[in-house]
This record gives sequence, C-alpha cells and structure tokens, in this order.
Amino acid sequence: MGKYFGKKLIIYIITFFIAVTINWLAPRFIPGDPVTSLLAQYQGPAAGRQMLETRLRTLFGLEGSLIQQYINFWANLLRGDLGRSILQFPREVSEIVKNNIIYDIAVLLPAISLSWIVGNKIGAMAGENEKIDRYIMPLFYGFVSSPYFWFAIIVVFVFAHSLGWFPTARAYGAGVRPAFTLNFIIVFLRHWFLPFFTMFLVGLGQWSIGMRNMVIYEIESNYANYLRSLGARQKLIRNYAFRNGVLPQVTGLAIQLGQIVSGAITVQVVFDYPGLGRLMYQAVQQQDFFVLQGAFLSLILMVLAANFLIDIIYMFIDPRIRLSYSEEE
Amino acid sequence: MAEKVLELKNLQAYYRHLKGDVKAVDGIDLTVNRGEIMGVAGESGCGKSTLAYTLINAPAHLKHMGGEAYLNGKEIMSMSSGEFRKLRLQNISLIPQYALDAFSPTKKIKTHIRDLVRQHGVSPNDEFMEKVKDRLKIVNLDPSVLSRYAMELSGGMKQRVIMTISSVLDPDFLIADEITSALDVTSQRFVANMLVNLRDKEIIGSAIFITHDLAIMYQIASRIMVMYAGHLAEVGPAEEIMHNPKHPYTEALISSLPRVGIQHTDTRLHGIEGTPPDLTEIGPGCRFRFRCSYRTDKCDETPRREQVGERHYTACWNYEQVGSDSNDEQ
Amino acid sequence: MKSHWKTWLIVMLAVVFTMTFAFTVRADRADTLVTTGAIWAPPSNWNPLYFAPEPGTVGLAYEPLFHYNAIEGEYIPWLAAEEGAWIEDDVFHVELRAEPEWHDGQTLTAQDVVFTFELAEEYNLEYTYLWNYLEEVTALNDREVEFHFDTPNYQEWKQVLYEIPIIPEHIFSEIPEEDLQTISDLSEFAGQEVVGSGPYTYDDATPDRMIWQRVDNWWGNEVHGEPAPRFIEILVTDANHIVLGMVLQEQIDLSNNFLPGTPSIAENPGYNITTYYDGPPYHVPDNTAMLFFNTQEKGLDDADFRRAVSFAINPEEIVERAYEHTVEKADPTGLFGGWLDYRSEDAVDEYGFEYDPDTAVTKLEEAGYTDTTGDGWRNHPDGDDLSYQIEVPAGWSDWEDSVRIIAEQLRDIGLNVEPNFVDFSIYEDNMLTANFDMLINNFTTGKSGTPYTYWDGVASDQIYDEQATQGNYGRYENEELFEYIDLFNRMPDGEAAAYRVAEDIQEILLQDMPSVPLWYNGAWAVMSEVYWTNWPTEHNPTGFPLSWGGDWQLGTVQMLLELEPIE
Amino acid sequence: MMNSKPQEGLLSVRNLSKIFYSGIINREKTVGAKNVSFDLEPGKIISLIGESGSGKTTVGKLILKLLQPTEGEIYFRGQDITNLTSKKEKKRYYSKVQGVFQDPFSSFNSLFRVDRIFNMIFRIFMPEVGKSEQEDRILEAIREVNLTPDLLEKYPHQLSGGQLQRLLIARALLLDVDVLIADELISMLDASTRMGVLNLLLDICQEKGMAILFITHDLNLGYYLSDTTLIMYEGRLVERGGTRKIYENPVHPYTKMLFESVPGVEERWDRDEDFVPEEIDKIVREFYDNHEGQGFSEVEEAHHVLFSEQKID
Repeated sequence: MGKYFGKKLIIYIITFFIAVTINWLAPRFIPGDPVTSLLAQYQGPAAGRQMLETRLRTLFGLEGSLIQQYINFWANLLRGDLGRSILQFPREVSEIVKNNIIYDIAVLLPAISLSWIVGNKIGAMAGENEKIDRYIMPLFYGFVSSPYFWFAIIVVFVFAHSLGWFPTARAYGAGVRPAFTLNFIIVFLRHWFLPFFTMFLVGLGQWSIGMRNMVIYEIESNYANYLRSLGARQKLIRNYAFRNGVLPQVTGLAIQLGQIVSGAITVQVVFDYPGLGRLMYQAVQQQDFFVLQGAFLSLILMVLAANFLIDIIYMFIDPRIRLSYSEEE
Repeated sequence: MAEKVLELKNLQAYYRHLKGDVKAVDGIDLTVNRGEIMGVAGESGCGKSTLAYTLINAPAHLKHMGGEAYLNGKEIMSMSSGEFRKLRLQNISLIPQYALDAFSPTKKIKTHIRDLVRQHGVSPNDEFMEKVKDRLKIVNLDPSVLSRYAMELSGGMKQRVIMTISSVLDPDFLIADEITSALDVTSQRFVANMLVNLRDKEIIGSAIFITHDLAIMYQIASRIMVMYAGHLAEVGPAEEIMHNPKHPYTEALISSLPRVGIQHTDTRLHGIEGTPPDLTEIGPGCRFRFRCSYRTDKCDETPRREQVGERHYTACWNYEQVGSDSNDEQ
Repeated sequence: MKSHWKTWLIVMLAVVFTMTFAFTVRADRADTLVTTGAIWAPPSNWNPLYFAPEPGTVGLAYEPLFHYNAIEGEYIPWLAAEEGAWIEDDVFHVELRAEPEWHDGQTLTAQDVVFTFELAEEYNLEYTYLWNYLEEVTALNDREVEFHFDTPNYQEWKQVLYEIPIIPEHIFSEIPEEDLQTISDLSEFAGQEVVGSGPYTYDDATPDRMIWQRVDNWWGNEVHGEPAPRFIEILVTDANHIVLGMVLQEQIDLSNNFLPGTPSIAENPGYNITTYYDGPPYHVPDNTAMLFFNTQEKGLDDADFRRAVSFAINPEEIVERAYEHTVEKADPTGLFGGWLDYRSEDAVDEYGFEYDPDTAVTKLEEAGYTDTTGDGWRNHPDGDDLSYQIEVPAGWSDWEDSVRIIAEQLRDIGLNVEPNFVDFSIYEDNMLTANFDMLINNFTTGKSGTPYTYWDGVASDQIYDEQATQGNYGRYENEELFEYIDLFNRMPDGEAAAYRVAEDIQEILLQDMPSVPLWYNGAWAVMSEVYWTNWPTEHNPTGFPLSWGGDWQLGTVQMLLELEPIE
Repeated sequence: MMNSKPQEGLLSVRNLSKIFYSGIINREKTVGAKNVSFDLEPGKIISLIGESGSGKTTVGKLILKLLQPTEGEIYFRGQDITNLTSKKEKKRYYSKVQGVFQDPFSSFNSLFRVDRIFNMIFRIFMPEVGKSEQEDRILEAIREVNLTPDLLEKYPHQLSGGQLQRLLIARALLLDVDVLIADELISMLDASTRMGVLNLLLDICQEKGMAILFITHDLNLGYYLSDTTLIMYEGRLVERGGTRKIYENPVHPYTKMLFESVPGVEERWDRDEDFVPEEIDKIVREFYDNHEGQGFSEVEEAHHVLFSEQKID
C-alpha cells in the first residue's frame, strides 16, 4: 500500500511541478508589462515614477533574468509566498486567495458531495425503475446539456427575479457584517443557496445519468445474473450493482473535478459570488497576473489534493487496487 | 423405478426478435433421474445452453412457447417468478459458463455466500460456515478463500468456488453450463470429476452437464443427449452414444473427434460439410437433413422419436442404416 | 443504519429551507449607506499618498483644505476657516479652523499642512511637481499657512486646494521613503490605524466590499454638521447587470454604475428610485467623452480632415441609441458646469461645429478626400487608400454602441471607418503609446474647479515620452496652444486677460480639432428611497451623489450631511 | 534434430528467452519463455502444447516479431532475423512467415468488408501485381479454402468463426508463406467444422511444403497433426521430441500429468485416482531435485527432457 501512495505521490508531484511551471511561464509571455500598466494611473513626476517602478519590480519579483525569477518564484512558493497583487497592490496574493477559497469550499464541497450522493441514488433508482427513468432523467439530461452560464442565468431569473425568494448576487447582503449570529447565518445561507443549488443541479444530472448507465450495465452483468439465477431478490442485486457502479463514479469525480471547477467559475461570475473562480475571472479581465497565478496555483493544488484523496478513497473501496499492490509486497 | 428429478415434455422456447422467432429449443423431451449426470452436447447454436436458460435464468427475450418442465413433479414453466425463486439454489441450481466473472469484484467470497443463503431463509451462522468450509475441502480449496476477493483466485479456483456455492444448499438438480471450456486440460479433469463427486456424495441430486466437448462429457456423463438445431437428435446411455450412435449427426460428430493414437498420416478425420440451418426460417423436417449423408425424401417430415435401446432414443427416419457403415466413414 | 445519510440529508435541507424562508430577515442596515460603482476590485489600499487609494480615503478619512461643489462651482472652506486669499501676487494665505483634530486626538495644525507639502519637496510624490513653482510653505502660527510661489499657477492651484489631503505629520514622518507610496506593511494603514481627520475612518474590508465607519466625535460635527449614515459600505462590483439586479432587489442605496434601463426604473414609482434630474439626462455631467485623433497619422494629421469628421458625427444619435437619453451631447467647446464661465460665444459662433453631413462632405471634397479608386470609399488626396479604426475597450457596452454609431455615420459620408473592441489593457497601452487611429476617452476631462484641467487634458504638452499619461493621447503638437494653456494657468480668475486667453485656446481647439467633444458622460447616480431620503436632486441641490474615488470632497460629503434615514 | 546447424533449417529457434518486466519503480520479472530451442522443417508440423501461462503464445509472438526476445536467436532460412529492424526486412519476413490466431474476429476490422485484408496484402507485399491478377489470385485462394467468393463482400459479423478462419488461411495461401504460426487456431470452432479447417491446412502443408507451428492446449489434436511435439510449462520447454515418442513414453512429470488429463473417447478416466492439479508444482520441483544437474538432455533419440530448473538471472 505504501508503494501505491509512493507511486501516486510521485505522479502528483511531477504534475504539480509541470503545472506550476506553465502557470509561471504563461503571464511572462503575454504581451504587456504589468508594472507599466499599473503605473499608467500614476500622475506624478518622472523621478517618482522611476522610484516606484524599481520598487514595484522588486515587490513583484520581476527583477533579474528569467531563470533567476523562476528560481526565486519557487523559493517564494515553498515559503507560501505567492507574490503581490497588481491591482490590489500591495496585498499579498496568498491572502487574497485565502479570503476567496473559503467561499469555494462553502459552495463546492456541499454541492459536489450532495449532488454526488443524491445523483448516484437517483441514478441507481432510474437504472432500475422505468418510471423514474422516463420522467426524471430527461430533466436531468436537460440540466447537463445546458451550459452552466445559461443554467445559472435561468436560476437567477426564476428564483431571484421572478419569485424573489433569494437574493441575486454576492455572499451576503449589504449592511450585513460577518459575525456568528443567527441573523448573519440566515443572510449567508440565503445568498449561498442559489450558487449552491445551480452547482448541485448540474452535478445531480451528471452523476445520476452516469449512475443510471452504470447500474443498467451492472444489473445485466454476469455476477448479477448468477445471483439472480440462484434466487437472490432484486434488492440484493441492486445493492451489489450499486456497490460496483459507484466505483467508476468515484473515478469520475476525480476526472470531473476540473470541469466542475470551471463550472464554478461561471456560476460565481453570474452570481457575483466570491471564490477563486470569480477572482480568476477578475484577474484575467484586469490582467492581474500574480493573482491569476496564485489562484490558478491554488486551484491546481486543490484539484490535485482532491484527486489524491479520491485515489486513496478508491484504494479502500476497490479491493482490486488494494490487492494488486499488496501482493507485490 | 428411479426417481424423476426433471422431466421435460415437448419443451419449446424461442428467442423473440423483430425478424421472427429463433426456435432455439423446439420440442425437447427429456427425463433426468436422481443420481444421473445428463450430458447435453451439440455445437454452438444448437440450443443446449438455451435449454439451461429456459430452465433457470431466461433473459427477457427468451420466451417459453409450449411444453412443460417438471422439477420433482412440479411444473415450473407456469410458476410465478416469486414461487420459482424459492426453488432456486435449494432445488434447482446453476453453474454458469461465465464462472470467471460470476463474482462481484468488490465483495468477498463469503459475502456472496452469506447474502445468497440469507435470501433463502438460511442463516449463515458459524455452523453453516463450517459446512461451507467442509465443502471447500471437497473441491480441494483452503477455507481462507472465503475471505478473498474473486480477483485473488485463479480461474480454476473460481470455478471450484462456484461449484461450492451453487451446491451449497444441496440442490436436487444442477445445471452445469460449459463449466470446463474456459479451463486448462488439467483443471478440466479436476472440475469434471468434482461434479461427479458432488453427485456421489449426494450433495446434488442430479445434473445436466452442457458442453460442446464430447470427450469430456463422455468421461463423466451417465447419459448423453445430443441436440442439433433446437431439436433432440439422440439421447441415451453415454457408452451407447459414444460407441454405438444411432443418429447420423452423433455419428459424424464422434468420428470427427481427434484422439491420441490417430495421426493424420494414418487416418484422415472428417468434419461435417455445411453449416447448421437458420433457426428463424426453419420449417418441418429433420433439421440435419441438409448435411446428412443418409438423407432420403422422408427426411422432409419431422422424424419421430424412436427407441433404439434401453432408454436410448433417436430422432432419425434412417437410424437403422446408421452405424452399419460407420466404419467406412473412418 | 443504511439509510442514515438519508435522514441527515433531509434534516439538513429542511433546516436550510426553513431558515431561508421562515425568517425572511431584512438586513438591519438602517444606519448603513450602501453604494456601488466606485470599486471594481477588492479594496486594498488606504494610503493617501498611493496613486490609487480606495474611494473615500481622500474626503472621508483625510481632508483637503477646501471642498468644491462641482454643480454649483463653489469652494467650501473645509479645514480652512475661510476662502484662501492671494495676499500678494505670489503668496497664498490660508487660515485653518480652530476645531480640526486628528482621529487620535492630536490637533491638526498649520505645521501638518507645511509637512504635507514639504514631504513632496523632499520625496518624489505625485504632487512633487508643485515644487516646480512653489518656493516655500510656511506656518505663521498654529493656524495660518503661507504658500510662496516663484510663478504661481493660479488655475492649477485651485485644484490643488481640494485635491491634496492634509496628512498627519506625527504619523507619516515615521514612514521610510521607499514605503511612502507603496507601503509594504499593510496593517499600518489597513488596520484601525488610518489616522485622518475626516468624518469617517476605516472599519473593515473584505474582497467584495469596504466599510467606512463614522467618527462620532469628528471635529466637524459642530462646524459642518453630522453625517447621517453610521457606516458607508462600498460594494465591489464588476458587472452592471448584477448591480441592476441588486438595485431592483432594494439592496443598494446609491448606485454609481452605468445602469442600462435607468430611465424606465427612474420613472417607475414602484422602484422608489430617484435621479438627480427627474427627466433626461437624469445625471449630472461628470466629464466629456472625447474622440481623439492620432495626429501623427496620415490624414488624421490634417486639421481639415478632423474638422470634417466633427461635422459628420451626430452625438444626438449616440445620446438616444447608446444612452437612452441619460447623457447630453457636448458643447463644441467640451466645457460644462463651472467651466462654462470661460466659454467663448464668439469662438463657437465662428468655428463651432454641429452635425451637418453636407458640410462634412464639402469640407472633405475641398481638402481633396475623394473617391479616386471608385471603390465607394474616399481616398487620401494622394490617392492612397484611407481606412481607420475607432478603438474602445471591449465590454464597455455604451462606448461600443457609440463607436458603432460613429463608424456608421462616417461610413455614410464615404470614410472607411470600423469599430475595434480590444481588451482594456491593450486599449490603455495603445492609447498611452499613440498606437491607434481614433479612440474614445474621458480620463482627463473630468469636472474640476478650473477649465485649465480640461484644456491640459485634451492638449497636454507631456507628449514627448514613450507614454503620454497626461492626456492629449493623439499627441497633437501646437506650441502656440501649449503656451496659451500655460499662460491661462498663470492667470488668476476674474482678469479680463484670462478670458481672452481662454477664447484663444477655444478658437485654436475648434479650428484644429485635435479631438472632438462628443457627449457629457454622466455622474451616474441611481438613488434609492428605501432606507435614505433627502438625496441631492435638481430640486434639492445639497451636494453631489457620487461615491467614486476623488469625488467625495466634490459634494458627496455634503450629501452625507443632508441625508435622512427613512423611519 | 538439434544437431542440425541453424543455417540449414527453415525456421530455427535457439535458446529463445523472454523476460517481462512490469512496474515503473519496482521492476517485476516474469518469465515469458526460457531457453526454447527447436527446428521447423518444410512441410512439417510441430505442435507446441501447454496450458495458459505456459509461454506458448509468447514463443509464437517472438517468432512473429511481435515481441523482441531478451535472449536467444531466431533463424529463418539460415538468416538470423532476431534483430530485424528495417521496415523492408520485416516486410520480406512477413511475406514468408504469418500468424493465424485464436480469435478470428480480432484479425478483422468490423467496419470494413472482409476483402479488405486481401487487398491490403497486395498493397503491402505485392504492389506490383495488377488489379485483375489480384482478383484472380484472391478467388483462387478463396476456392482453395472451400469458401465462395460472395463472402468477400460481407462484413465480419455476417460470417461464422469457421469462415473467418478459412479466410485467414486463404490470406496465408495468397502470400504463399513458408511458415504459419497457428495459435489456438480452431479452438473457437465447433467439432463438426474444425476438421475441415485442419484438413485444409494439412493439404497445404503437403502440397506446398508449408511448415506450421501449431500452438494448442488440445493434446488429442496435437497428436493428430504433428510430427514433433513440444511441451511447455512455466515458460520452459520441458519435453521435446517426436510426437509418438512423447505420447508413448512421457518422461517429465508435467507431461505425464497432462496426458493423464486428456479426455479420451475410448476409455474413461480412472476416477478413484486422487487427481489434484495444484500438486503438479510440487511434483515438478521434486523431479528437478532428484535429477539435479542433468539440464535438458536426451532420453532417447530425438527426445529431450528438462531435468533441472533453469533459474531466471
């Protein structure tokens, strides 16, 4: 088992290294100099401008040769220093990212896990129950095939504008301060609900469709036939099928994470909800390379970490993986 | 009088397709007595596996079209699925041909066993599990396989576990469907012997052993039924079928078998020309007549079942000629 | 046991739903003023010396000597006790009020004023350029300051008086030079330690908003009055449509975003929305949107061509189609508000332009821009193909619409002109480096206390560097005009000579047309009557409803003093 | 037979070994084949018998250059072809040495009509042959394998396994190959049809001098077909010799056990005998221990037996 971890870890480290390097490289090959564009707002004298520019270059880590910058970048990164924002100068990117990531966790974690659990359950039911399959699944296909953006706008229109049940945007309303009070929690939940709900519904569609197909496949499989031949009730077969159908869904979760995250960006933008997604969107729009870099890096880290976690979980739920590694020892 | 465990009377089961019915099992009569291992032989598409499906796990498009099947005297074709479910494993059981993937990959062997017997109201208590362990010893398996997953077992081991599970509630009738075809020569012998052992130890009452490999069948079957294109060609004691066949198809089949002692330089063996008929558009008449060297005009009528020996029947108009010139064949 | 999670899930969902529905809490925000449109990125910097501090840093936290009401065009002595006076041609005298004190309780003295200006003499700050003509700043005593000049720039000085906040010497003298403008240690400024003198101080900032908190014992309470909102919450917004949604949900008190559809909300009483004017253009002008020509390019370097273009554009159509009448077309001089005092009727009569495509065509024909190749498009007089692009930032939908209309109109008279939408950063880069044909911009034409800023913005002489950051993006070069503008700067208000110079400037601009004033971009302000009332309007001109950075001392603090909560 | 120099035979295999490595970090060794040697003469059939995992398929793949041997050499008509690399050389080799496999369906692309594999032969190996001659030769080959030309226009799923295998043999005929590697050639076929295919092959061998390496697990079949028999166990060649000699006088315990397991149609197994296949490992080890140092040696003329285990390096 240690071997399994070791192997996975090495793969993840390599992936991380490559991703970070590309991430570092990309802004440096985009035309335009961040310091110059930042200083475009500066109205002062040339000497002051010169001084500011030197100072900013140091702060942004844009001094020296590219190789030197790259080495510095890694050195800083390992210290947890992601540099400074251009637009929100002099804020540190790590702080900005930290402030946003909480919201990602607040929306994505429940949306992904709940949609996964409920979706799998509904999918398993649909795989077996023709009525559910016929009436609910088309709706889910609709959820899945509509782009996040479009879907989010419809959700806003219906639940916020037309029905007025929920606020249209942001993490909490104007005039409200984050505090551990019932009032704030309610306000927060009301704002949280629609972004969560959008992510949840799309995910629900995705997972239930996947599970439905898996269950149909599993229920027709040989072991199910064998159980049936020997007089197992449908319920037992369903349990077995579900247990096996879940495995690809777990792998699917790892594969889909990237896509889910990109969906989250759209949803955050539509709902003007804080999070890495909106942060990146703003950073792209305003050419805040360092925030973009930091946010992207955190995303990579999160996705890699989640993947790693899923790999570990997978090892526990799929005996085939566990065994193929324990035999070697 | 021997106890009849299974009796088929003019059993018909067709696959229903849009293009028409495939008459895969078309009027089979058969009696299997307690203690017998009935071999069912024939080439692919002859209906031998369909016969098994009809009896125990018919897929949705395989429909019972007529005739009866009695298990311990009870008609099972007209039974509700709930009623029949109770007979499974306890009275009628199956060793499927897909033994290699008959286990869920995520459940231990013992989980399969426990879950299955619970479905029949048997509590998988320690006592029961001890019995299972004893049964495993019969098939030369260590009880530790119970705590393993299917992937940890070799093909032969899986086959033997399946044999144990399928017979765990001592069924009266066991269907063994191509259980040796995926195995190596040495395992084949072991598994085939095991089936006989189960019968000898009266763990199973009787069995049908379905295979396309006549040589193996001959090793263990007490009686052999040869099927051709959904029809019964010949049924009788194993020795008689192998050494004194009374149906042209049986005869041709046996004479085409290579065997140690015959080299091509000495004797050329021959196959059967042509291919089996399409079972969707088949009319009356002997279904083998298109490939038969004994064919006469009479063969356009469906042949009657003729008794040619003790519990030996053939369905051929010209059975009397068969065998007399069989030596010429070789 | 197996269905445990089901129960959990149902309980959780039930809790969420009951909480969100059963308690339809309305935020307790009666004492908070919520504004949008001022911050477009998470707030980060409250250093008044930084070149882009968060809105309110100047005006709410740090105070200049004077406020300036841009609508009325009048100066309000703020820290100063009375209007400053030129006691000599080159000496400006200010007397401070007795009351001002810093948030930490120290008295704000004349020495702080001296420090504020001398800091820029010692170090390179944004207003260091003042020392090009400032000679000395002296404190006569605790309350009186004298500014001594070599050659006083009377006009520019008017802007300095309300733009430069006075900073506390006892705090800023501690900050090392290299950090003065950049401050690497945020907590010194972002924390409670914003020590200003104004009615508000830093309270809190999250990525999506920043909050100013009222200073209850503000020195100005007795002098200027007490502002009503206890908190001012400036929301970060990056999309106008989201703001519109929030306005409709009654979450915002003052939106300074450009909101399409403003007329229909403003005129529907159901929304409880007020605008400065009851009808078009609804908003007060804030700046002049200009069409800049790159005068270094063939064709665009020809004043006749540029003038012809000015006749071919119909701003009324832009006002109608792109802005739903929420803006007004610009005067040919581009001046508005208090600047109009210097508007020259004669210059406009003689050289002014108006939409008249026939005149435009005549002028083009006269100048030799005819279709010599027969492809339907006019050519340069030497026969070369003529084609231009008008650039605006992609996504600025009102400007995008505007240049589409302009391009249409120019194409109608045979000029091959295409709109071009590029990312803002590219737009900005192109603009500063004169890498464009034509573009629309308004960065240097904002309202101010003197038309000098406008003229300096459209015809700045700072055009010889790689980047031209002071305006005149088309790098129009006219030494005579530069002289006049400089001359105007050195003239005090009220002198007849100043009017003559102003007239000369306007004549040259109208004749040479380095840029075309198109319309007055509004000080977009949509005010909600749900929580607050007594907003400044044309009927109640008590201030200026604009929360943008740099505008708080131009009438917005006045607005705060007059606001009344709705019970 | 092994005395003949490899330069003289049609196809000679000498000490052929293949070790498989798996895993990126920890390399696991698996013996695919170890020290396999034999000669294949024109018109002769060698049956290579073993159970799954014995390495018989590996040997076939090595000869077909689908795998590169770890050690040993392969000679074809006296030429060492072990390290063929150039495309041209390989093409020439494949025009004389071809394989037919267990699952005939996998040799056909289900999207194309079956005649495509014939057209490909001409495109790859004989581009110089004209269109009409191509057709004539294809039809001739089809007739030789007892098929009708209309099959060429069908898709693989429309044909039976026997028909597809005949088509594959027809392909080998077209190429006029010298050596055919037949891996479990007929195990997919029914008893009534397999003889047709086999007899066809036998005729070709006799008429054209084609040699066949017949890889199978079916001992009855091996006896019927081959002149020489090779028995493989755990990647090693454990017994090699004339077919009759081996069948009548098996020496290696594994060979013995194999023969005991063969179901005959003349007599039944002795059912009292305690037959446990798992024990074969132990028996073989004991056998090796008792014969330490004797290696692969001749027990009678042209009959070799492996007496000691060859360790993997």
